[in-house]
Amino acid sequence: MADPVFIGVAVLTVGSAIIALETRELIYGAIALAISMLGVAGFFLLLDAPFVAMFQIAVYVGAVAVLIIFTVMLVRTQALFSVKEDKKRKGAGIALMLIIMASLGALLLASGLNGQFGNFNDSEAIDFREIGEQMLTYYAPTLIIMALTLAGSVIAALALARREEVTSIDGEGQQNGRTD
Amino acid sequence: MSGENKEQPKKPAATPPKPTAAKPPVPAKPPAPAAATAPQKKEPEPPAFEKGIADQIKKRFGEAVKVVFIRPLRIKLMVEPRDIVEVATFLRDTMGLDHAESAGGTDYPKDNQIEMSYHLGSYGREDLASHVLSLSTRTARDDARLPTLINVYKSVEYHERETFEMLGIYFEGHPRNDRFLLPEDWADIPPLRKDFRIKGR
Amino acid sequence: MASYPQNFRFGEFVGSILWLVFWVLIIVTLVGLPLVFIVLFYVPLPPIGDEVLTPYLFLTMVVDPSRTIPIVEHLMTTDLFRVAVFPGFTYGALIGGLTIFIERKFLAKMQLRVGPLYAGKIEGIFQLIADGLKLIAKEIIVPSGADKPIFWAAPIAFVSVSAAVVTLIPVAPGWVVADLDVGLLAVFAILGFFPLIALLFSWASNSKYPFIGGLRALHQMIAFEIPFILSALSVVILSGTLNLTGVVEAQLQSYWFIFFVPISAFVFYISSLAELERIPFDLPEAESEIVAGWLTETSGMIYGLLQLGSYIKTYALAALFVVLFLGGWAGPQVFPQEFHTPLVDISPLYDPVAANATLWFTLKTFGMIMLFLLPRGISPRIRIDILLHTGWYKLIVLTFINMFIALALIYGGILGPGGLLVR
Amino acid sequence: MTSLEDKFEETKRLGLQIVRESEDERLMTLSVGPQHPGSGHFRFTIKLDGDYIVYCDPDPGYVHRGEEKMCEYRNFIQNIPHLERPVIHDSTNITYAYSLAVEELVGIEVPRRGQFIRAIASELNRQVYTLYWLAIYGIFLGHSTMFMWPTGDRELFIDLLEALTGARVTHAYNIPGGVRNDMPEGFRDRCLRQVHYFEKRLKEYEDIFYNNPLFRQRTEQVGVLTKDDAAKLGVTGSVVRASGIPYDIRKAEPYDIYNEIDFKVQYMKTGDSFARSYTPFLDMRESCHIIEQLLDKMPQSGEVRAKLQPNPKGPPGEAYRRVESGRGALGFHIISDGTPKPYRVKISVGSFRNILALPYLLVGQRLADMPAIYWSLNYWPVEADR
Amino acid sequence: MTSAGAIIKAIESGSKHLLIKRFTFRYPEEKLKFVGDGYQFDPKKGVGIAGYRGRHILFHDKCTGCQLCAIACEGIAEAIGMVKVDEQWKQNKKGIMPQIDFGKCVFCGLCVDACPFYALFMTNDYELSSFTKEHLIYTPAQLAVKPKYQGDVEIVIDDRGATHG
Amino acid sequence: MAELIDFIIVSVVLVAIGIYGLVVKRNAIRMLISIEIVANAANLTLVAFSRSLPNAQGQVFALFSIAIAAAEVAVGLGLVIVAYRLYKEIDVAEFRSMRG
Repeated sequence: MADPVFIGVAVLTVGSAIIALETRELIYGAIALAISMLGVAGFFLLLDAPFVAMFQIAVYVGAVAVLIIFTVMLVRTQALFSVKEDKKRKGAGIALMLIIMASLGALLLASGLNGQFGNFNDSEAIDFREIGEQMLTYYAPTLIIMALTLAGSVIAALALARREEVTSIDGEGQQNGRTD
Repeated sequence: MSGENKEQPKKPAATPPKPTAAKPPVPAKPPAPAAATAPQKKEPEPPAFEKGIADQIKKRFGEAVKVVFIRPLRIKLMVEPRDIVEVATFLRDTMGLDHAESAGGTDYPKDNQIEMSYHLGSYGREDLASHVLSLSTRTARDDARLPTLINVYKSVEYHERETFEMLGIYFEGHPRNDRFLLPEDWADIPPLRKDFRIKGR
Repeated sequence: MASYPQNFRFGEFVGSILWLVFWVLIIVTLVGLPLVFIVLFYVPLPPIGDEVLTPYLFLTMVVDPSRTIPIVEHLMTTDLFRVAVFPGFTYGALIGGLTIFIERKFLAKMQLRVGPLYAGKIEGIFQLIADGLKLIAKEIIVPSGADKPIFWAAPIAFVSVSAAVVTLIPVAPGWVVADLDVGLLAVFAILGFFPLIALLFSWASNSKYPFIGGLRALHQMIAFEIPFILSALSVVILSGTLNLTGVVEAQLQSYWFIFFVPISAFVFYISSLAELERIPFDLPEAESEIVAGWLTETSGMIYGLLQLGSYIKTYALAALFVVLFLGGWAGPQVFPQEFHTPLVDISPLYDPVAANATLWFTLKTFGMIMLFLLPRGISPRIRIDILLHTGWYKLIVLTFINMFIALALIYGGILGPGGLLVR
Repeated sequence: MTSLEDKFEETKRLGLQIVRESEDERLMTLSVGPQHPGSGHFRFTIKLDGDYIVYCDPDPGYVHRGEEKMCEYRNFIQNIPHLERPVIHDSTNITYAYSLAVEELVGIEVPRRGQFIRAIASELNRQVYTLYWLAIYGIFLGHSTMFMWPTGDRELFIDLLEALTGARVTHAYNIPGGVRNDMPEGFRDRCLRQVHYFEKRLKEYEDIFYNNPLFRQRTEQVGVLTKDDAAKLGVTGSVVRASGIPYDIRKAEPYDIYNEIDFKVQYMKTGDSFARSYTPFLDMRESCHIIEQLLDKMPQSGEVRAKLQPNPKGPPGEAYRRVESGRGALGFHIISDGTPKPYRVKISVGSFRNILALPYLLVGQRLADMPAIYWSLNYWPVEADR
Repeated sequence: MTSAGAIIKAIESGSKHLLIKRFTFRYPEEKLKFVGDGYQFDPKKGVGIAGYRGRHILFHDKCTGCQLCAIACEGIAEAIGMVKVDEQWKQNKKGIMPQIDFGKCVFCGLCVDACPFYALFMTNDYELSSFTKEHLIYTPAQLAVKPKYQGDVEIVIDDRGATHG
Repeated sequence: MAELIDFIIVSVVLVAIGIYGLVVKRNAIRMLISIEIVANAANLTLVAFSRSLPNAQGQVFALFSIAIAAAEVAVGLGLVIVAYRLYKEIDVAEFRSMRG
């Protein structure tokens, strides 16, 4: 636990995740989400998975955050600022969160995962070529289904967001096309 | 261009300079035939083509249309406000005068009237291309109202709006009788009326 | 017509200046000098060789050229030097600044003008410095209703993200800040930040024109990102690696990739123009339609930072083109192996290979930058629907064609391991 | 929305309902106002649905100075210097029409050499205006070279006019009765050399601008004004010639010397932005030929100005004379009551007539087409406001 | 591929100019040469003599103080006012001469046309800027000074393009 | 050097935060953000285990998961836009007529 980089990234990730949910303005929430995703990408780098990390940055910051921010901008500010949540519900939520944390944490500590796999330095990092190999051999059908799913969802999003009167490609359409 | 038209252009250069041609050195006091009198009497024999057009209109409307003058390439008609839409429609549909070049008013406080004149031209008829027909009408100064010609000539839309605010003629049926060129906070009388004076003049 | 007050006395004027000088001297001797001495003699610096450096010692060594060499040598091995100076920010910013000057002179020539003329005696070479000083001196106006945190942060983010792209570019063998295995992917991941910044900044400006400009920037960058990535993909296929140094080395072993995949290079060039928002793709800043696009509300140094960022970006993309298609630092050796200067021997610093590589790399990069500048002189702005159509339909098809060419080259045994054209 | 009537009805509906009463939140109102770099001293509000313009409301008047009213306070000669203020880039032509009208009222004839010099000055000034217009058209479409080149070549024509008239832009050269001064020595050779040089330059313009496929993409099939609509809307000048109506005052109603000059009226049939931008270019080429002819046929010596008393007055009456200016027909309707000052001066300018087409052409187009359409209408805000 | 050809033609047309001499003329160092000494008017013939219309020059020995220039300017710019001068001239009994406010003058030259005695002409001098508006009012004494304007740059048009000087 | 358990703990915290957001927030966009946080926590666990056992399948799954998350956000935001257009509101409790 003495790794300052790890602690820094962890604080960044968790802190901005909390900010993403609790900040008053939704646009800051979206930015905080992007920063949180960057933190997760930092974890991936710490875990010697640079390929996944870059993918994470490209998709989450380049696409998901842009999408969310774009939607927030489309929605009128009046609707964004109406905070309608009751105290009781919030308290219950915090309690639930703490219970999940405590129980899962206890479970983890008791499960024997702690220290079992030792330090990461013992084992070799996985080369991203291996990922590519697996994707194109064993997981090839999955990849195709994935691609179809993506295409379907993009078309669905396009169909959802388009207006009837406007016939040509519109803003949201281009937006959603980004997601692959 | 038709043969008739090719002859027309030379006329304006030939006819107006009559007075000066007689006495070039002293143009200040030309007692010569035309200068002092009204223009319509200046030319006893108007050019044939223009006369034909005027006669055609005269034949259709009779006394409702008064021909003020006929000069080479220029005709001026005077009608009553109630007839103007009808005359304009006739001019557009039958005579082929398909657009208005200009429309503007003149204030005549002596007669207590405002004259509104539309200068009509033609893109469609080649023999009329060089002619300008001025369709005028007069309305009272105090309650200046005229029927709009916007449904006959689309091209008068802005000219009428301008005239509304410059001379205060309300055009009945015009979609927007409101501020156009003048500042938004203009609160004086319409500026092109003669009783509006520029400061210091 | 000099205007001065009527009760002006020259004696009083001199007296006041002397009084001022007196007080400045007092304060300097009592406060300034002790502070300077403490700093000079008691602040430790990292050791060079076997002695602990203090600022005073450092100064003495800097004065003596022969003793400066080890300090410089030590500095050049540090990460700070790499990030801040040579392959990193300063190098990029310098080339960016030169780009601005070249752009202005080049366009001026093409348009029968003279361009910058008066700042600096020769052809206005100090115009950039003058403009920078002017921008710094100007007031920064934040529009009312603007989202201040984003408004202030976005220009800085823009510059730092541009600089982050620069860090991934290998300039010479070994001279790269971050030599990642997934270098090319990292470049595209970082380029993905720009639409976000443009969108956020345009939203934060609280004005309609920037917002339309931001949306246009977003659409344009996203429409051209896919052909951008795909055109680089054919290079990856040919070289078999994502590492940019590896890409260059693969080209050193065979020939420049532009000869194999010219269509990809063309698509990459077009997409770079779009990514850089240069004419004919400067729709986000189309001044006759939307004032200045997403830069409308910028003023002073905010504008300066955004411009600096965009020119660093220009350098980065030109350099990326050079790395991917033009063989990086490949070029004949022009520097001699040994290099002796009469006064000071700088041979420990002299690396003929790196110097040669840097020279060729910089030359090629400038050639590419000139190509990026050329359309501005000869082309009008394109319309957004034509642009999107080009991006989504035409360029993607072109890249696929070239990807198949690249695959054919690999599987036909012409390139790749043991290929015909591999030296 | 296809026909003019439909567009007219739609504009009227939107103008009366949406603008005043309810704001549809889908629409974004964009003010292309007087400070906008793409408007000049002119403002129009457009409403955008996505990228499409659904409504446009022009609002001129930012540089209205009441030239017509001012004319009523000055005598016929004193009107000249201030009448060219509305359109200083084409100042010879506006005073040309005024001089023609006053000559008709007062009843004098211009000497033959004076007519030629007038026509030369008018053609040169039309070149100056068209080059300026072309420069702005270039920069509106983001083509900075096309801004610099015409601006530079315009400077040569301005130098020529300066040698002829003594001032760079506000010439005050035409005067009722002729021109103020004779041609200077060597002007003829200089003018011919310049015209030949300029004809060569026009080819380069065509290479870099008009034949550029990107420019064509931006302007072809954009803002199409059909022949019928052009006639109905009464647009003039290059706008109407681009729509297929070969109407040019120089041909239709030749003033002064133009009936002796052999030239063709340049027109195109498509009526889109490209045609509207290309017709002035063809006009420039034709203008070069006209200047050459004028220099050829000009009498070598003679009077250039008819004698006129310093305070001329004509009989009561009215005159309406037109010339072809850079923006189309420019007419002066002068009513005189027999005093040395005009009773009423009505200036009918091409800009004011052309801008009427703007709302009809913009509706249904993209935002990016706005500058391409707006400036192709050959509009000069100051002239329209007068 | 006509469009590709057109683009190549455009590139060629643009880059050709990289070699052509520049057109810009460096104003304060170089000045343009004008036709003649300035706009003059010959009242006998009733025709002007071509020349640049810069600031005026007043010949005190010819001015009669007839005010015709001021009357001509009245409706145009109101820039000319008649002021009393201390000088004694035979032809100028009233001792008044024009004083011109160049902050108002529009340089139309109609005052020169109005002068029947060859007293008021215009010169090539157009560099009239000053820090205050008052300095733009030129008294008769200032108007009598002949300006020192030296312009020697001419436009040269040759095969390689147009250049200044 | 951090160990496997540290990454898992961070992941657990993220999951808890995400679930809290899902439970408490009624704003549709915030709910999407919560879902993204949970998905990321899952990805983190996957990659951590993949690094720990050395096994590439964890990373492959993480990549799939990222792509799916992007698709899901696209559809989700499309729904939000439609709902906003219908109800002028992005509070899920206000989407009354969605029942049945």
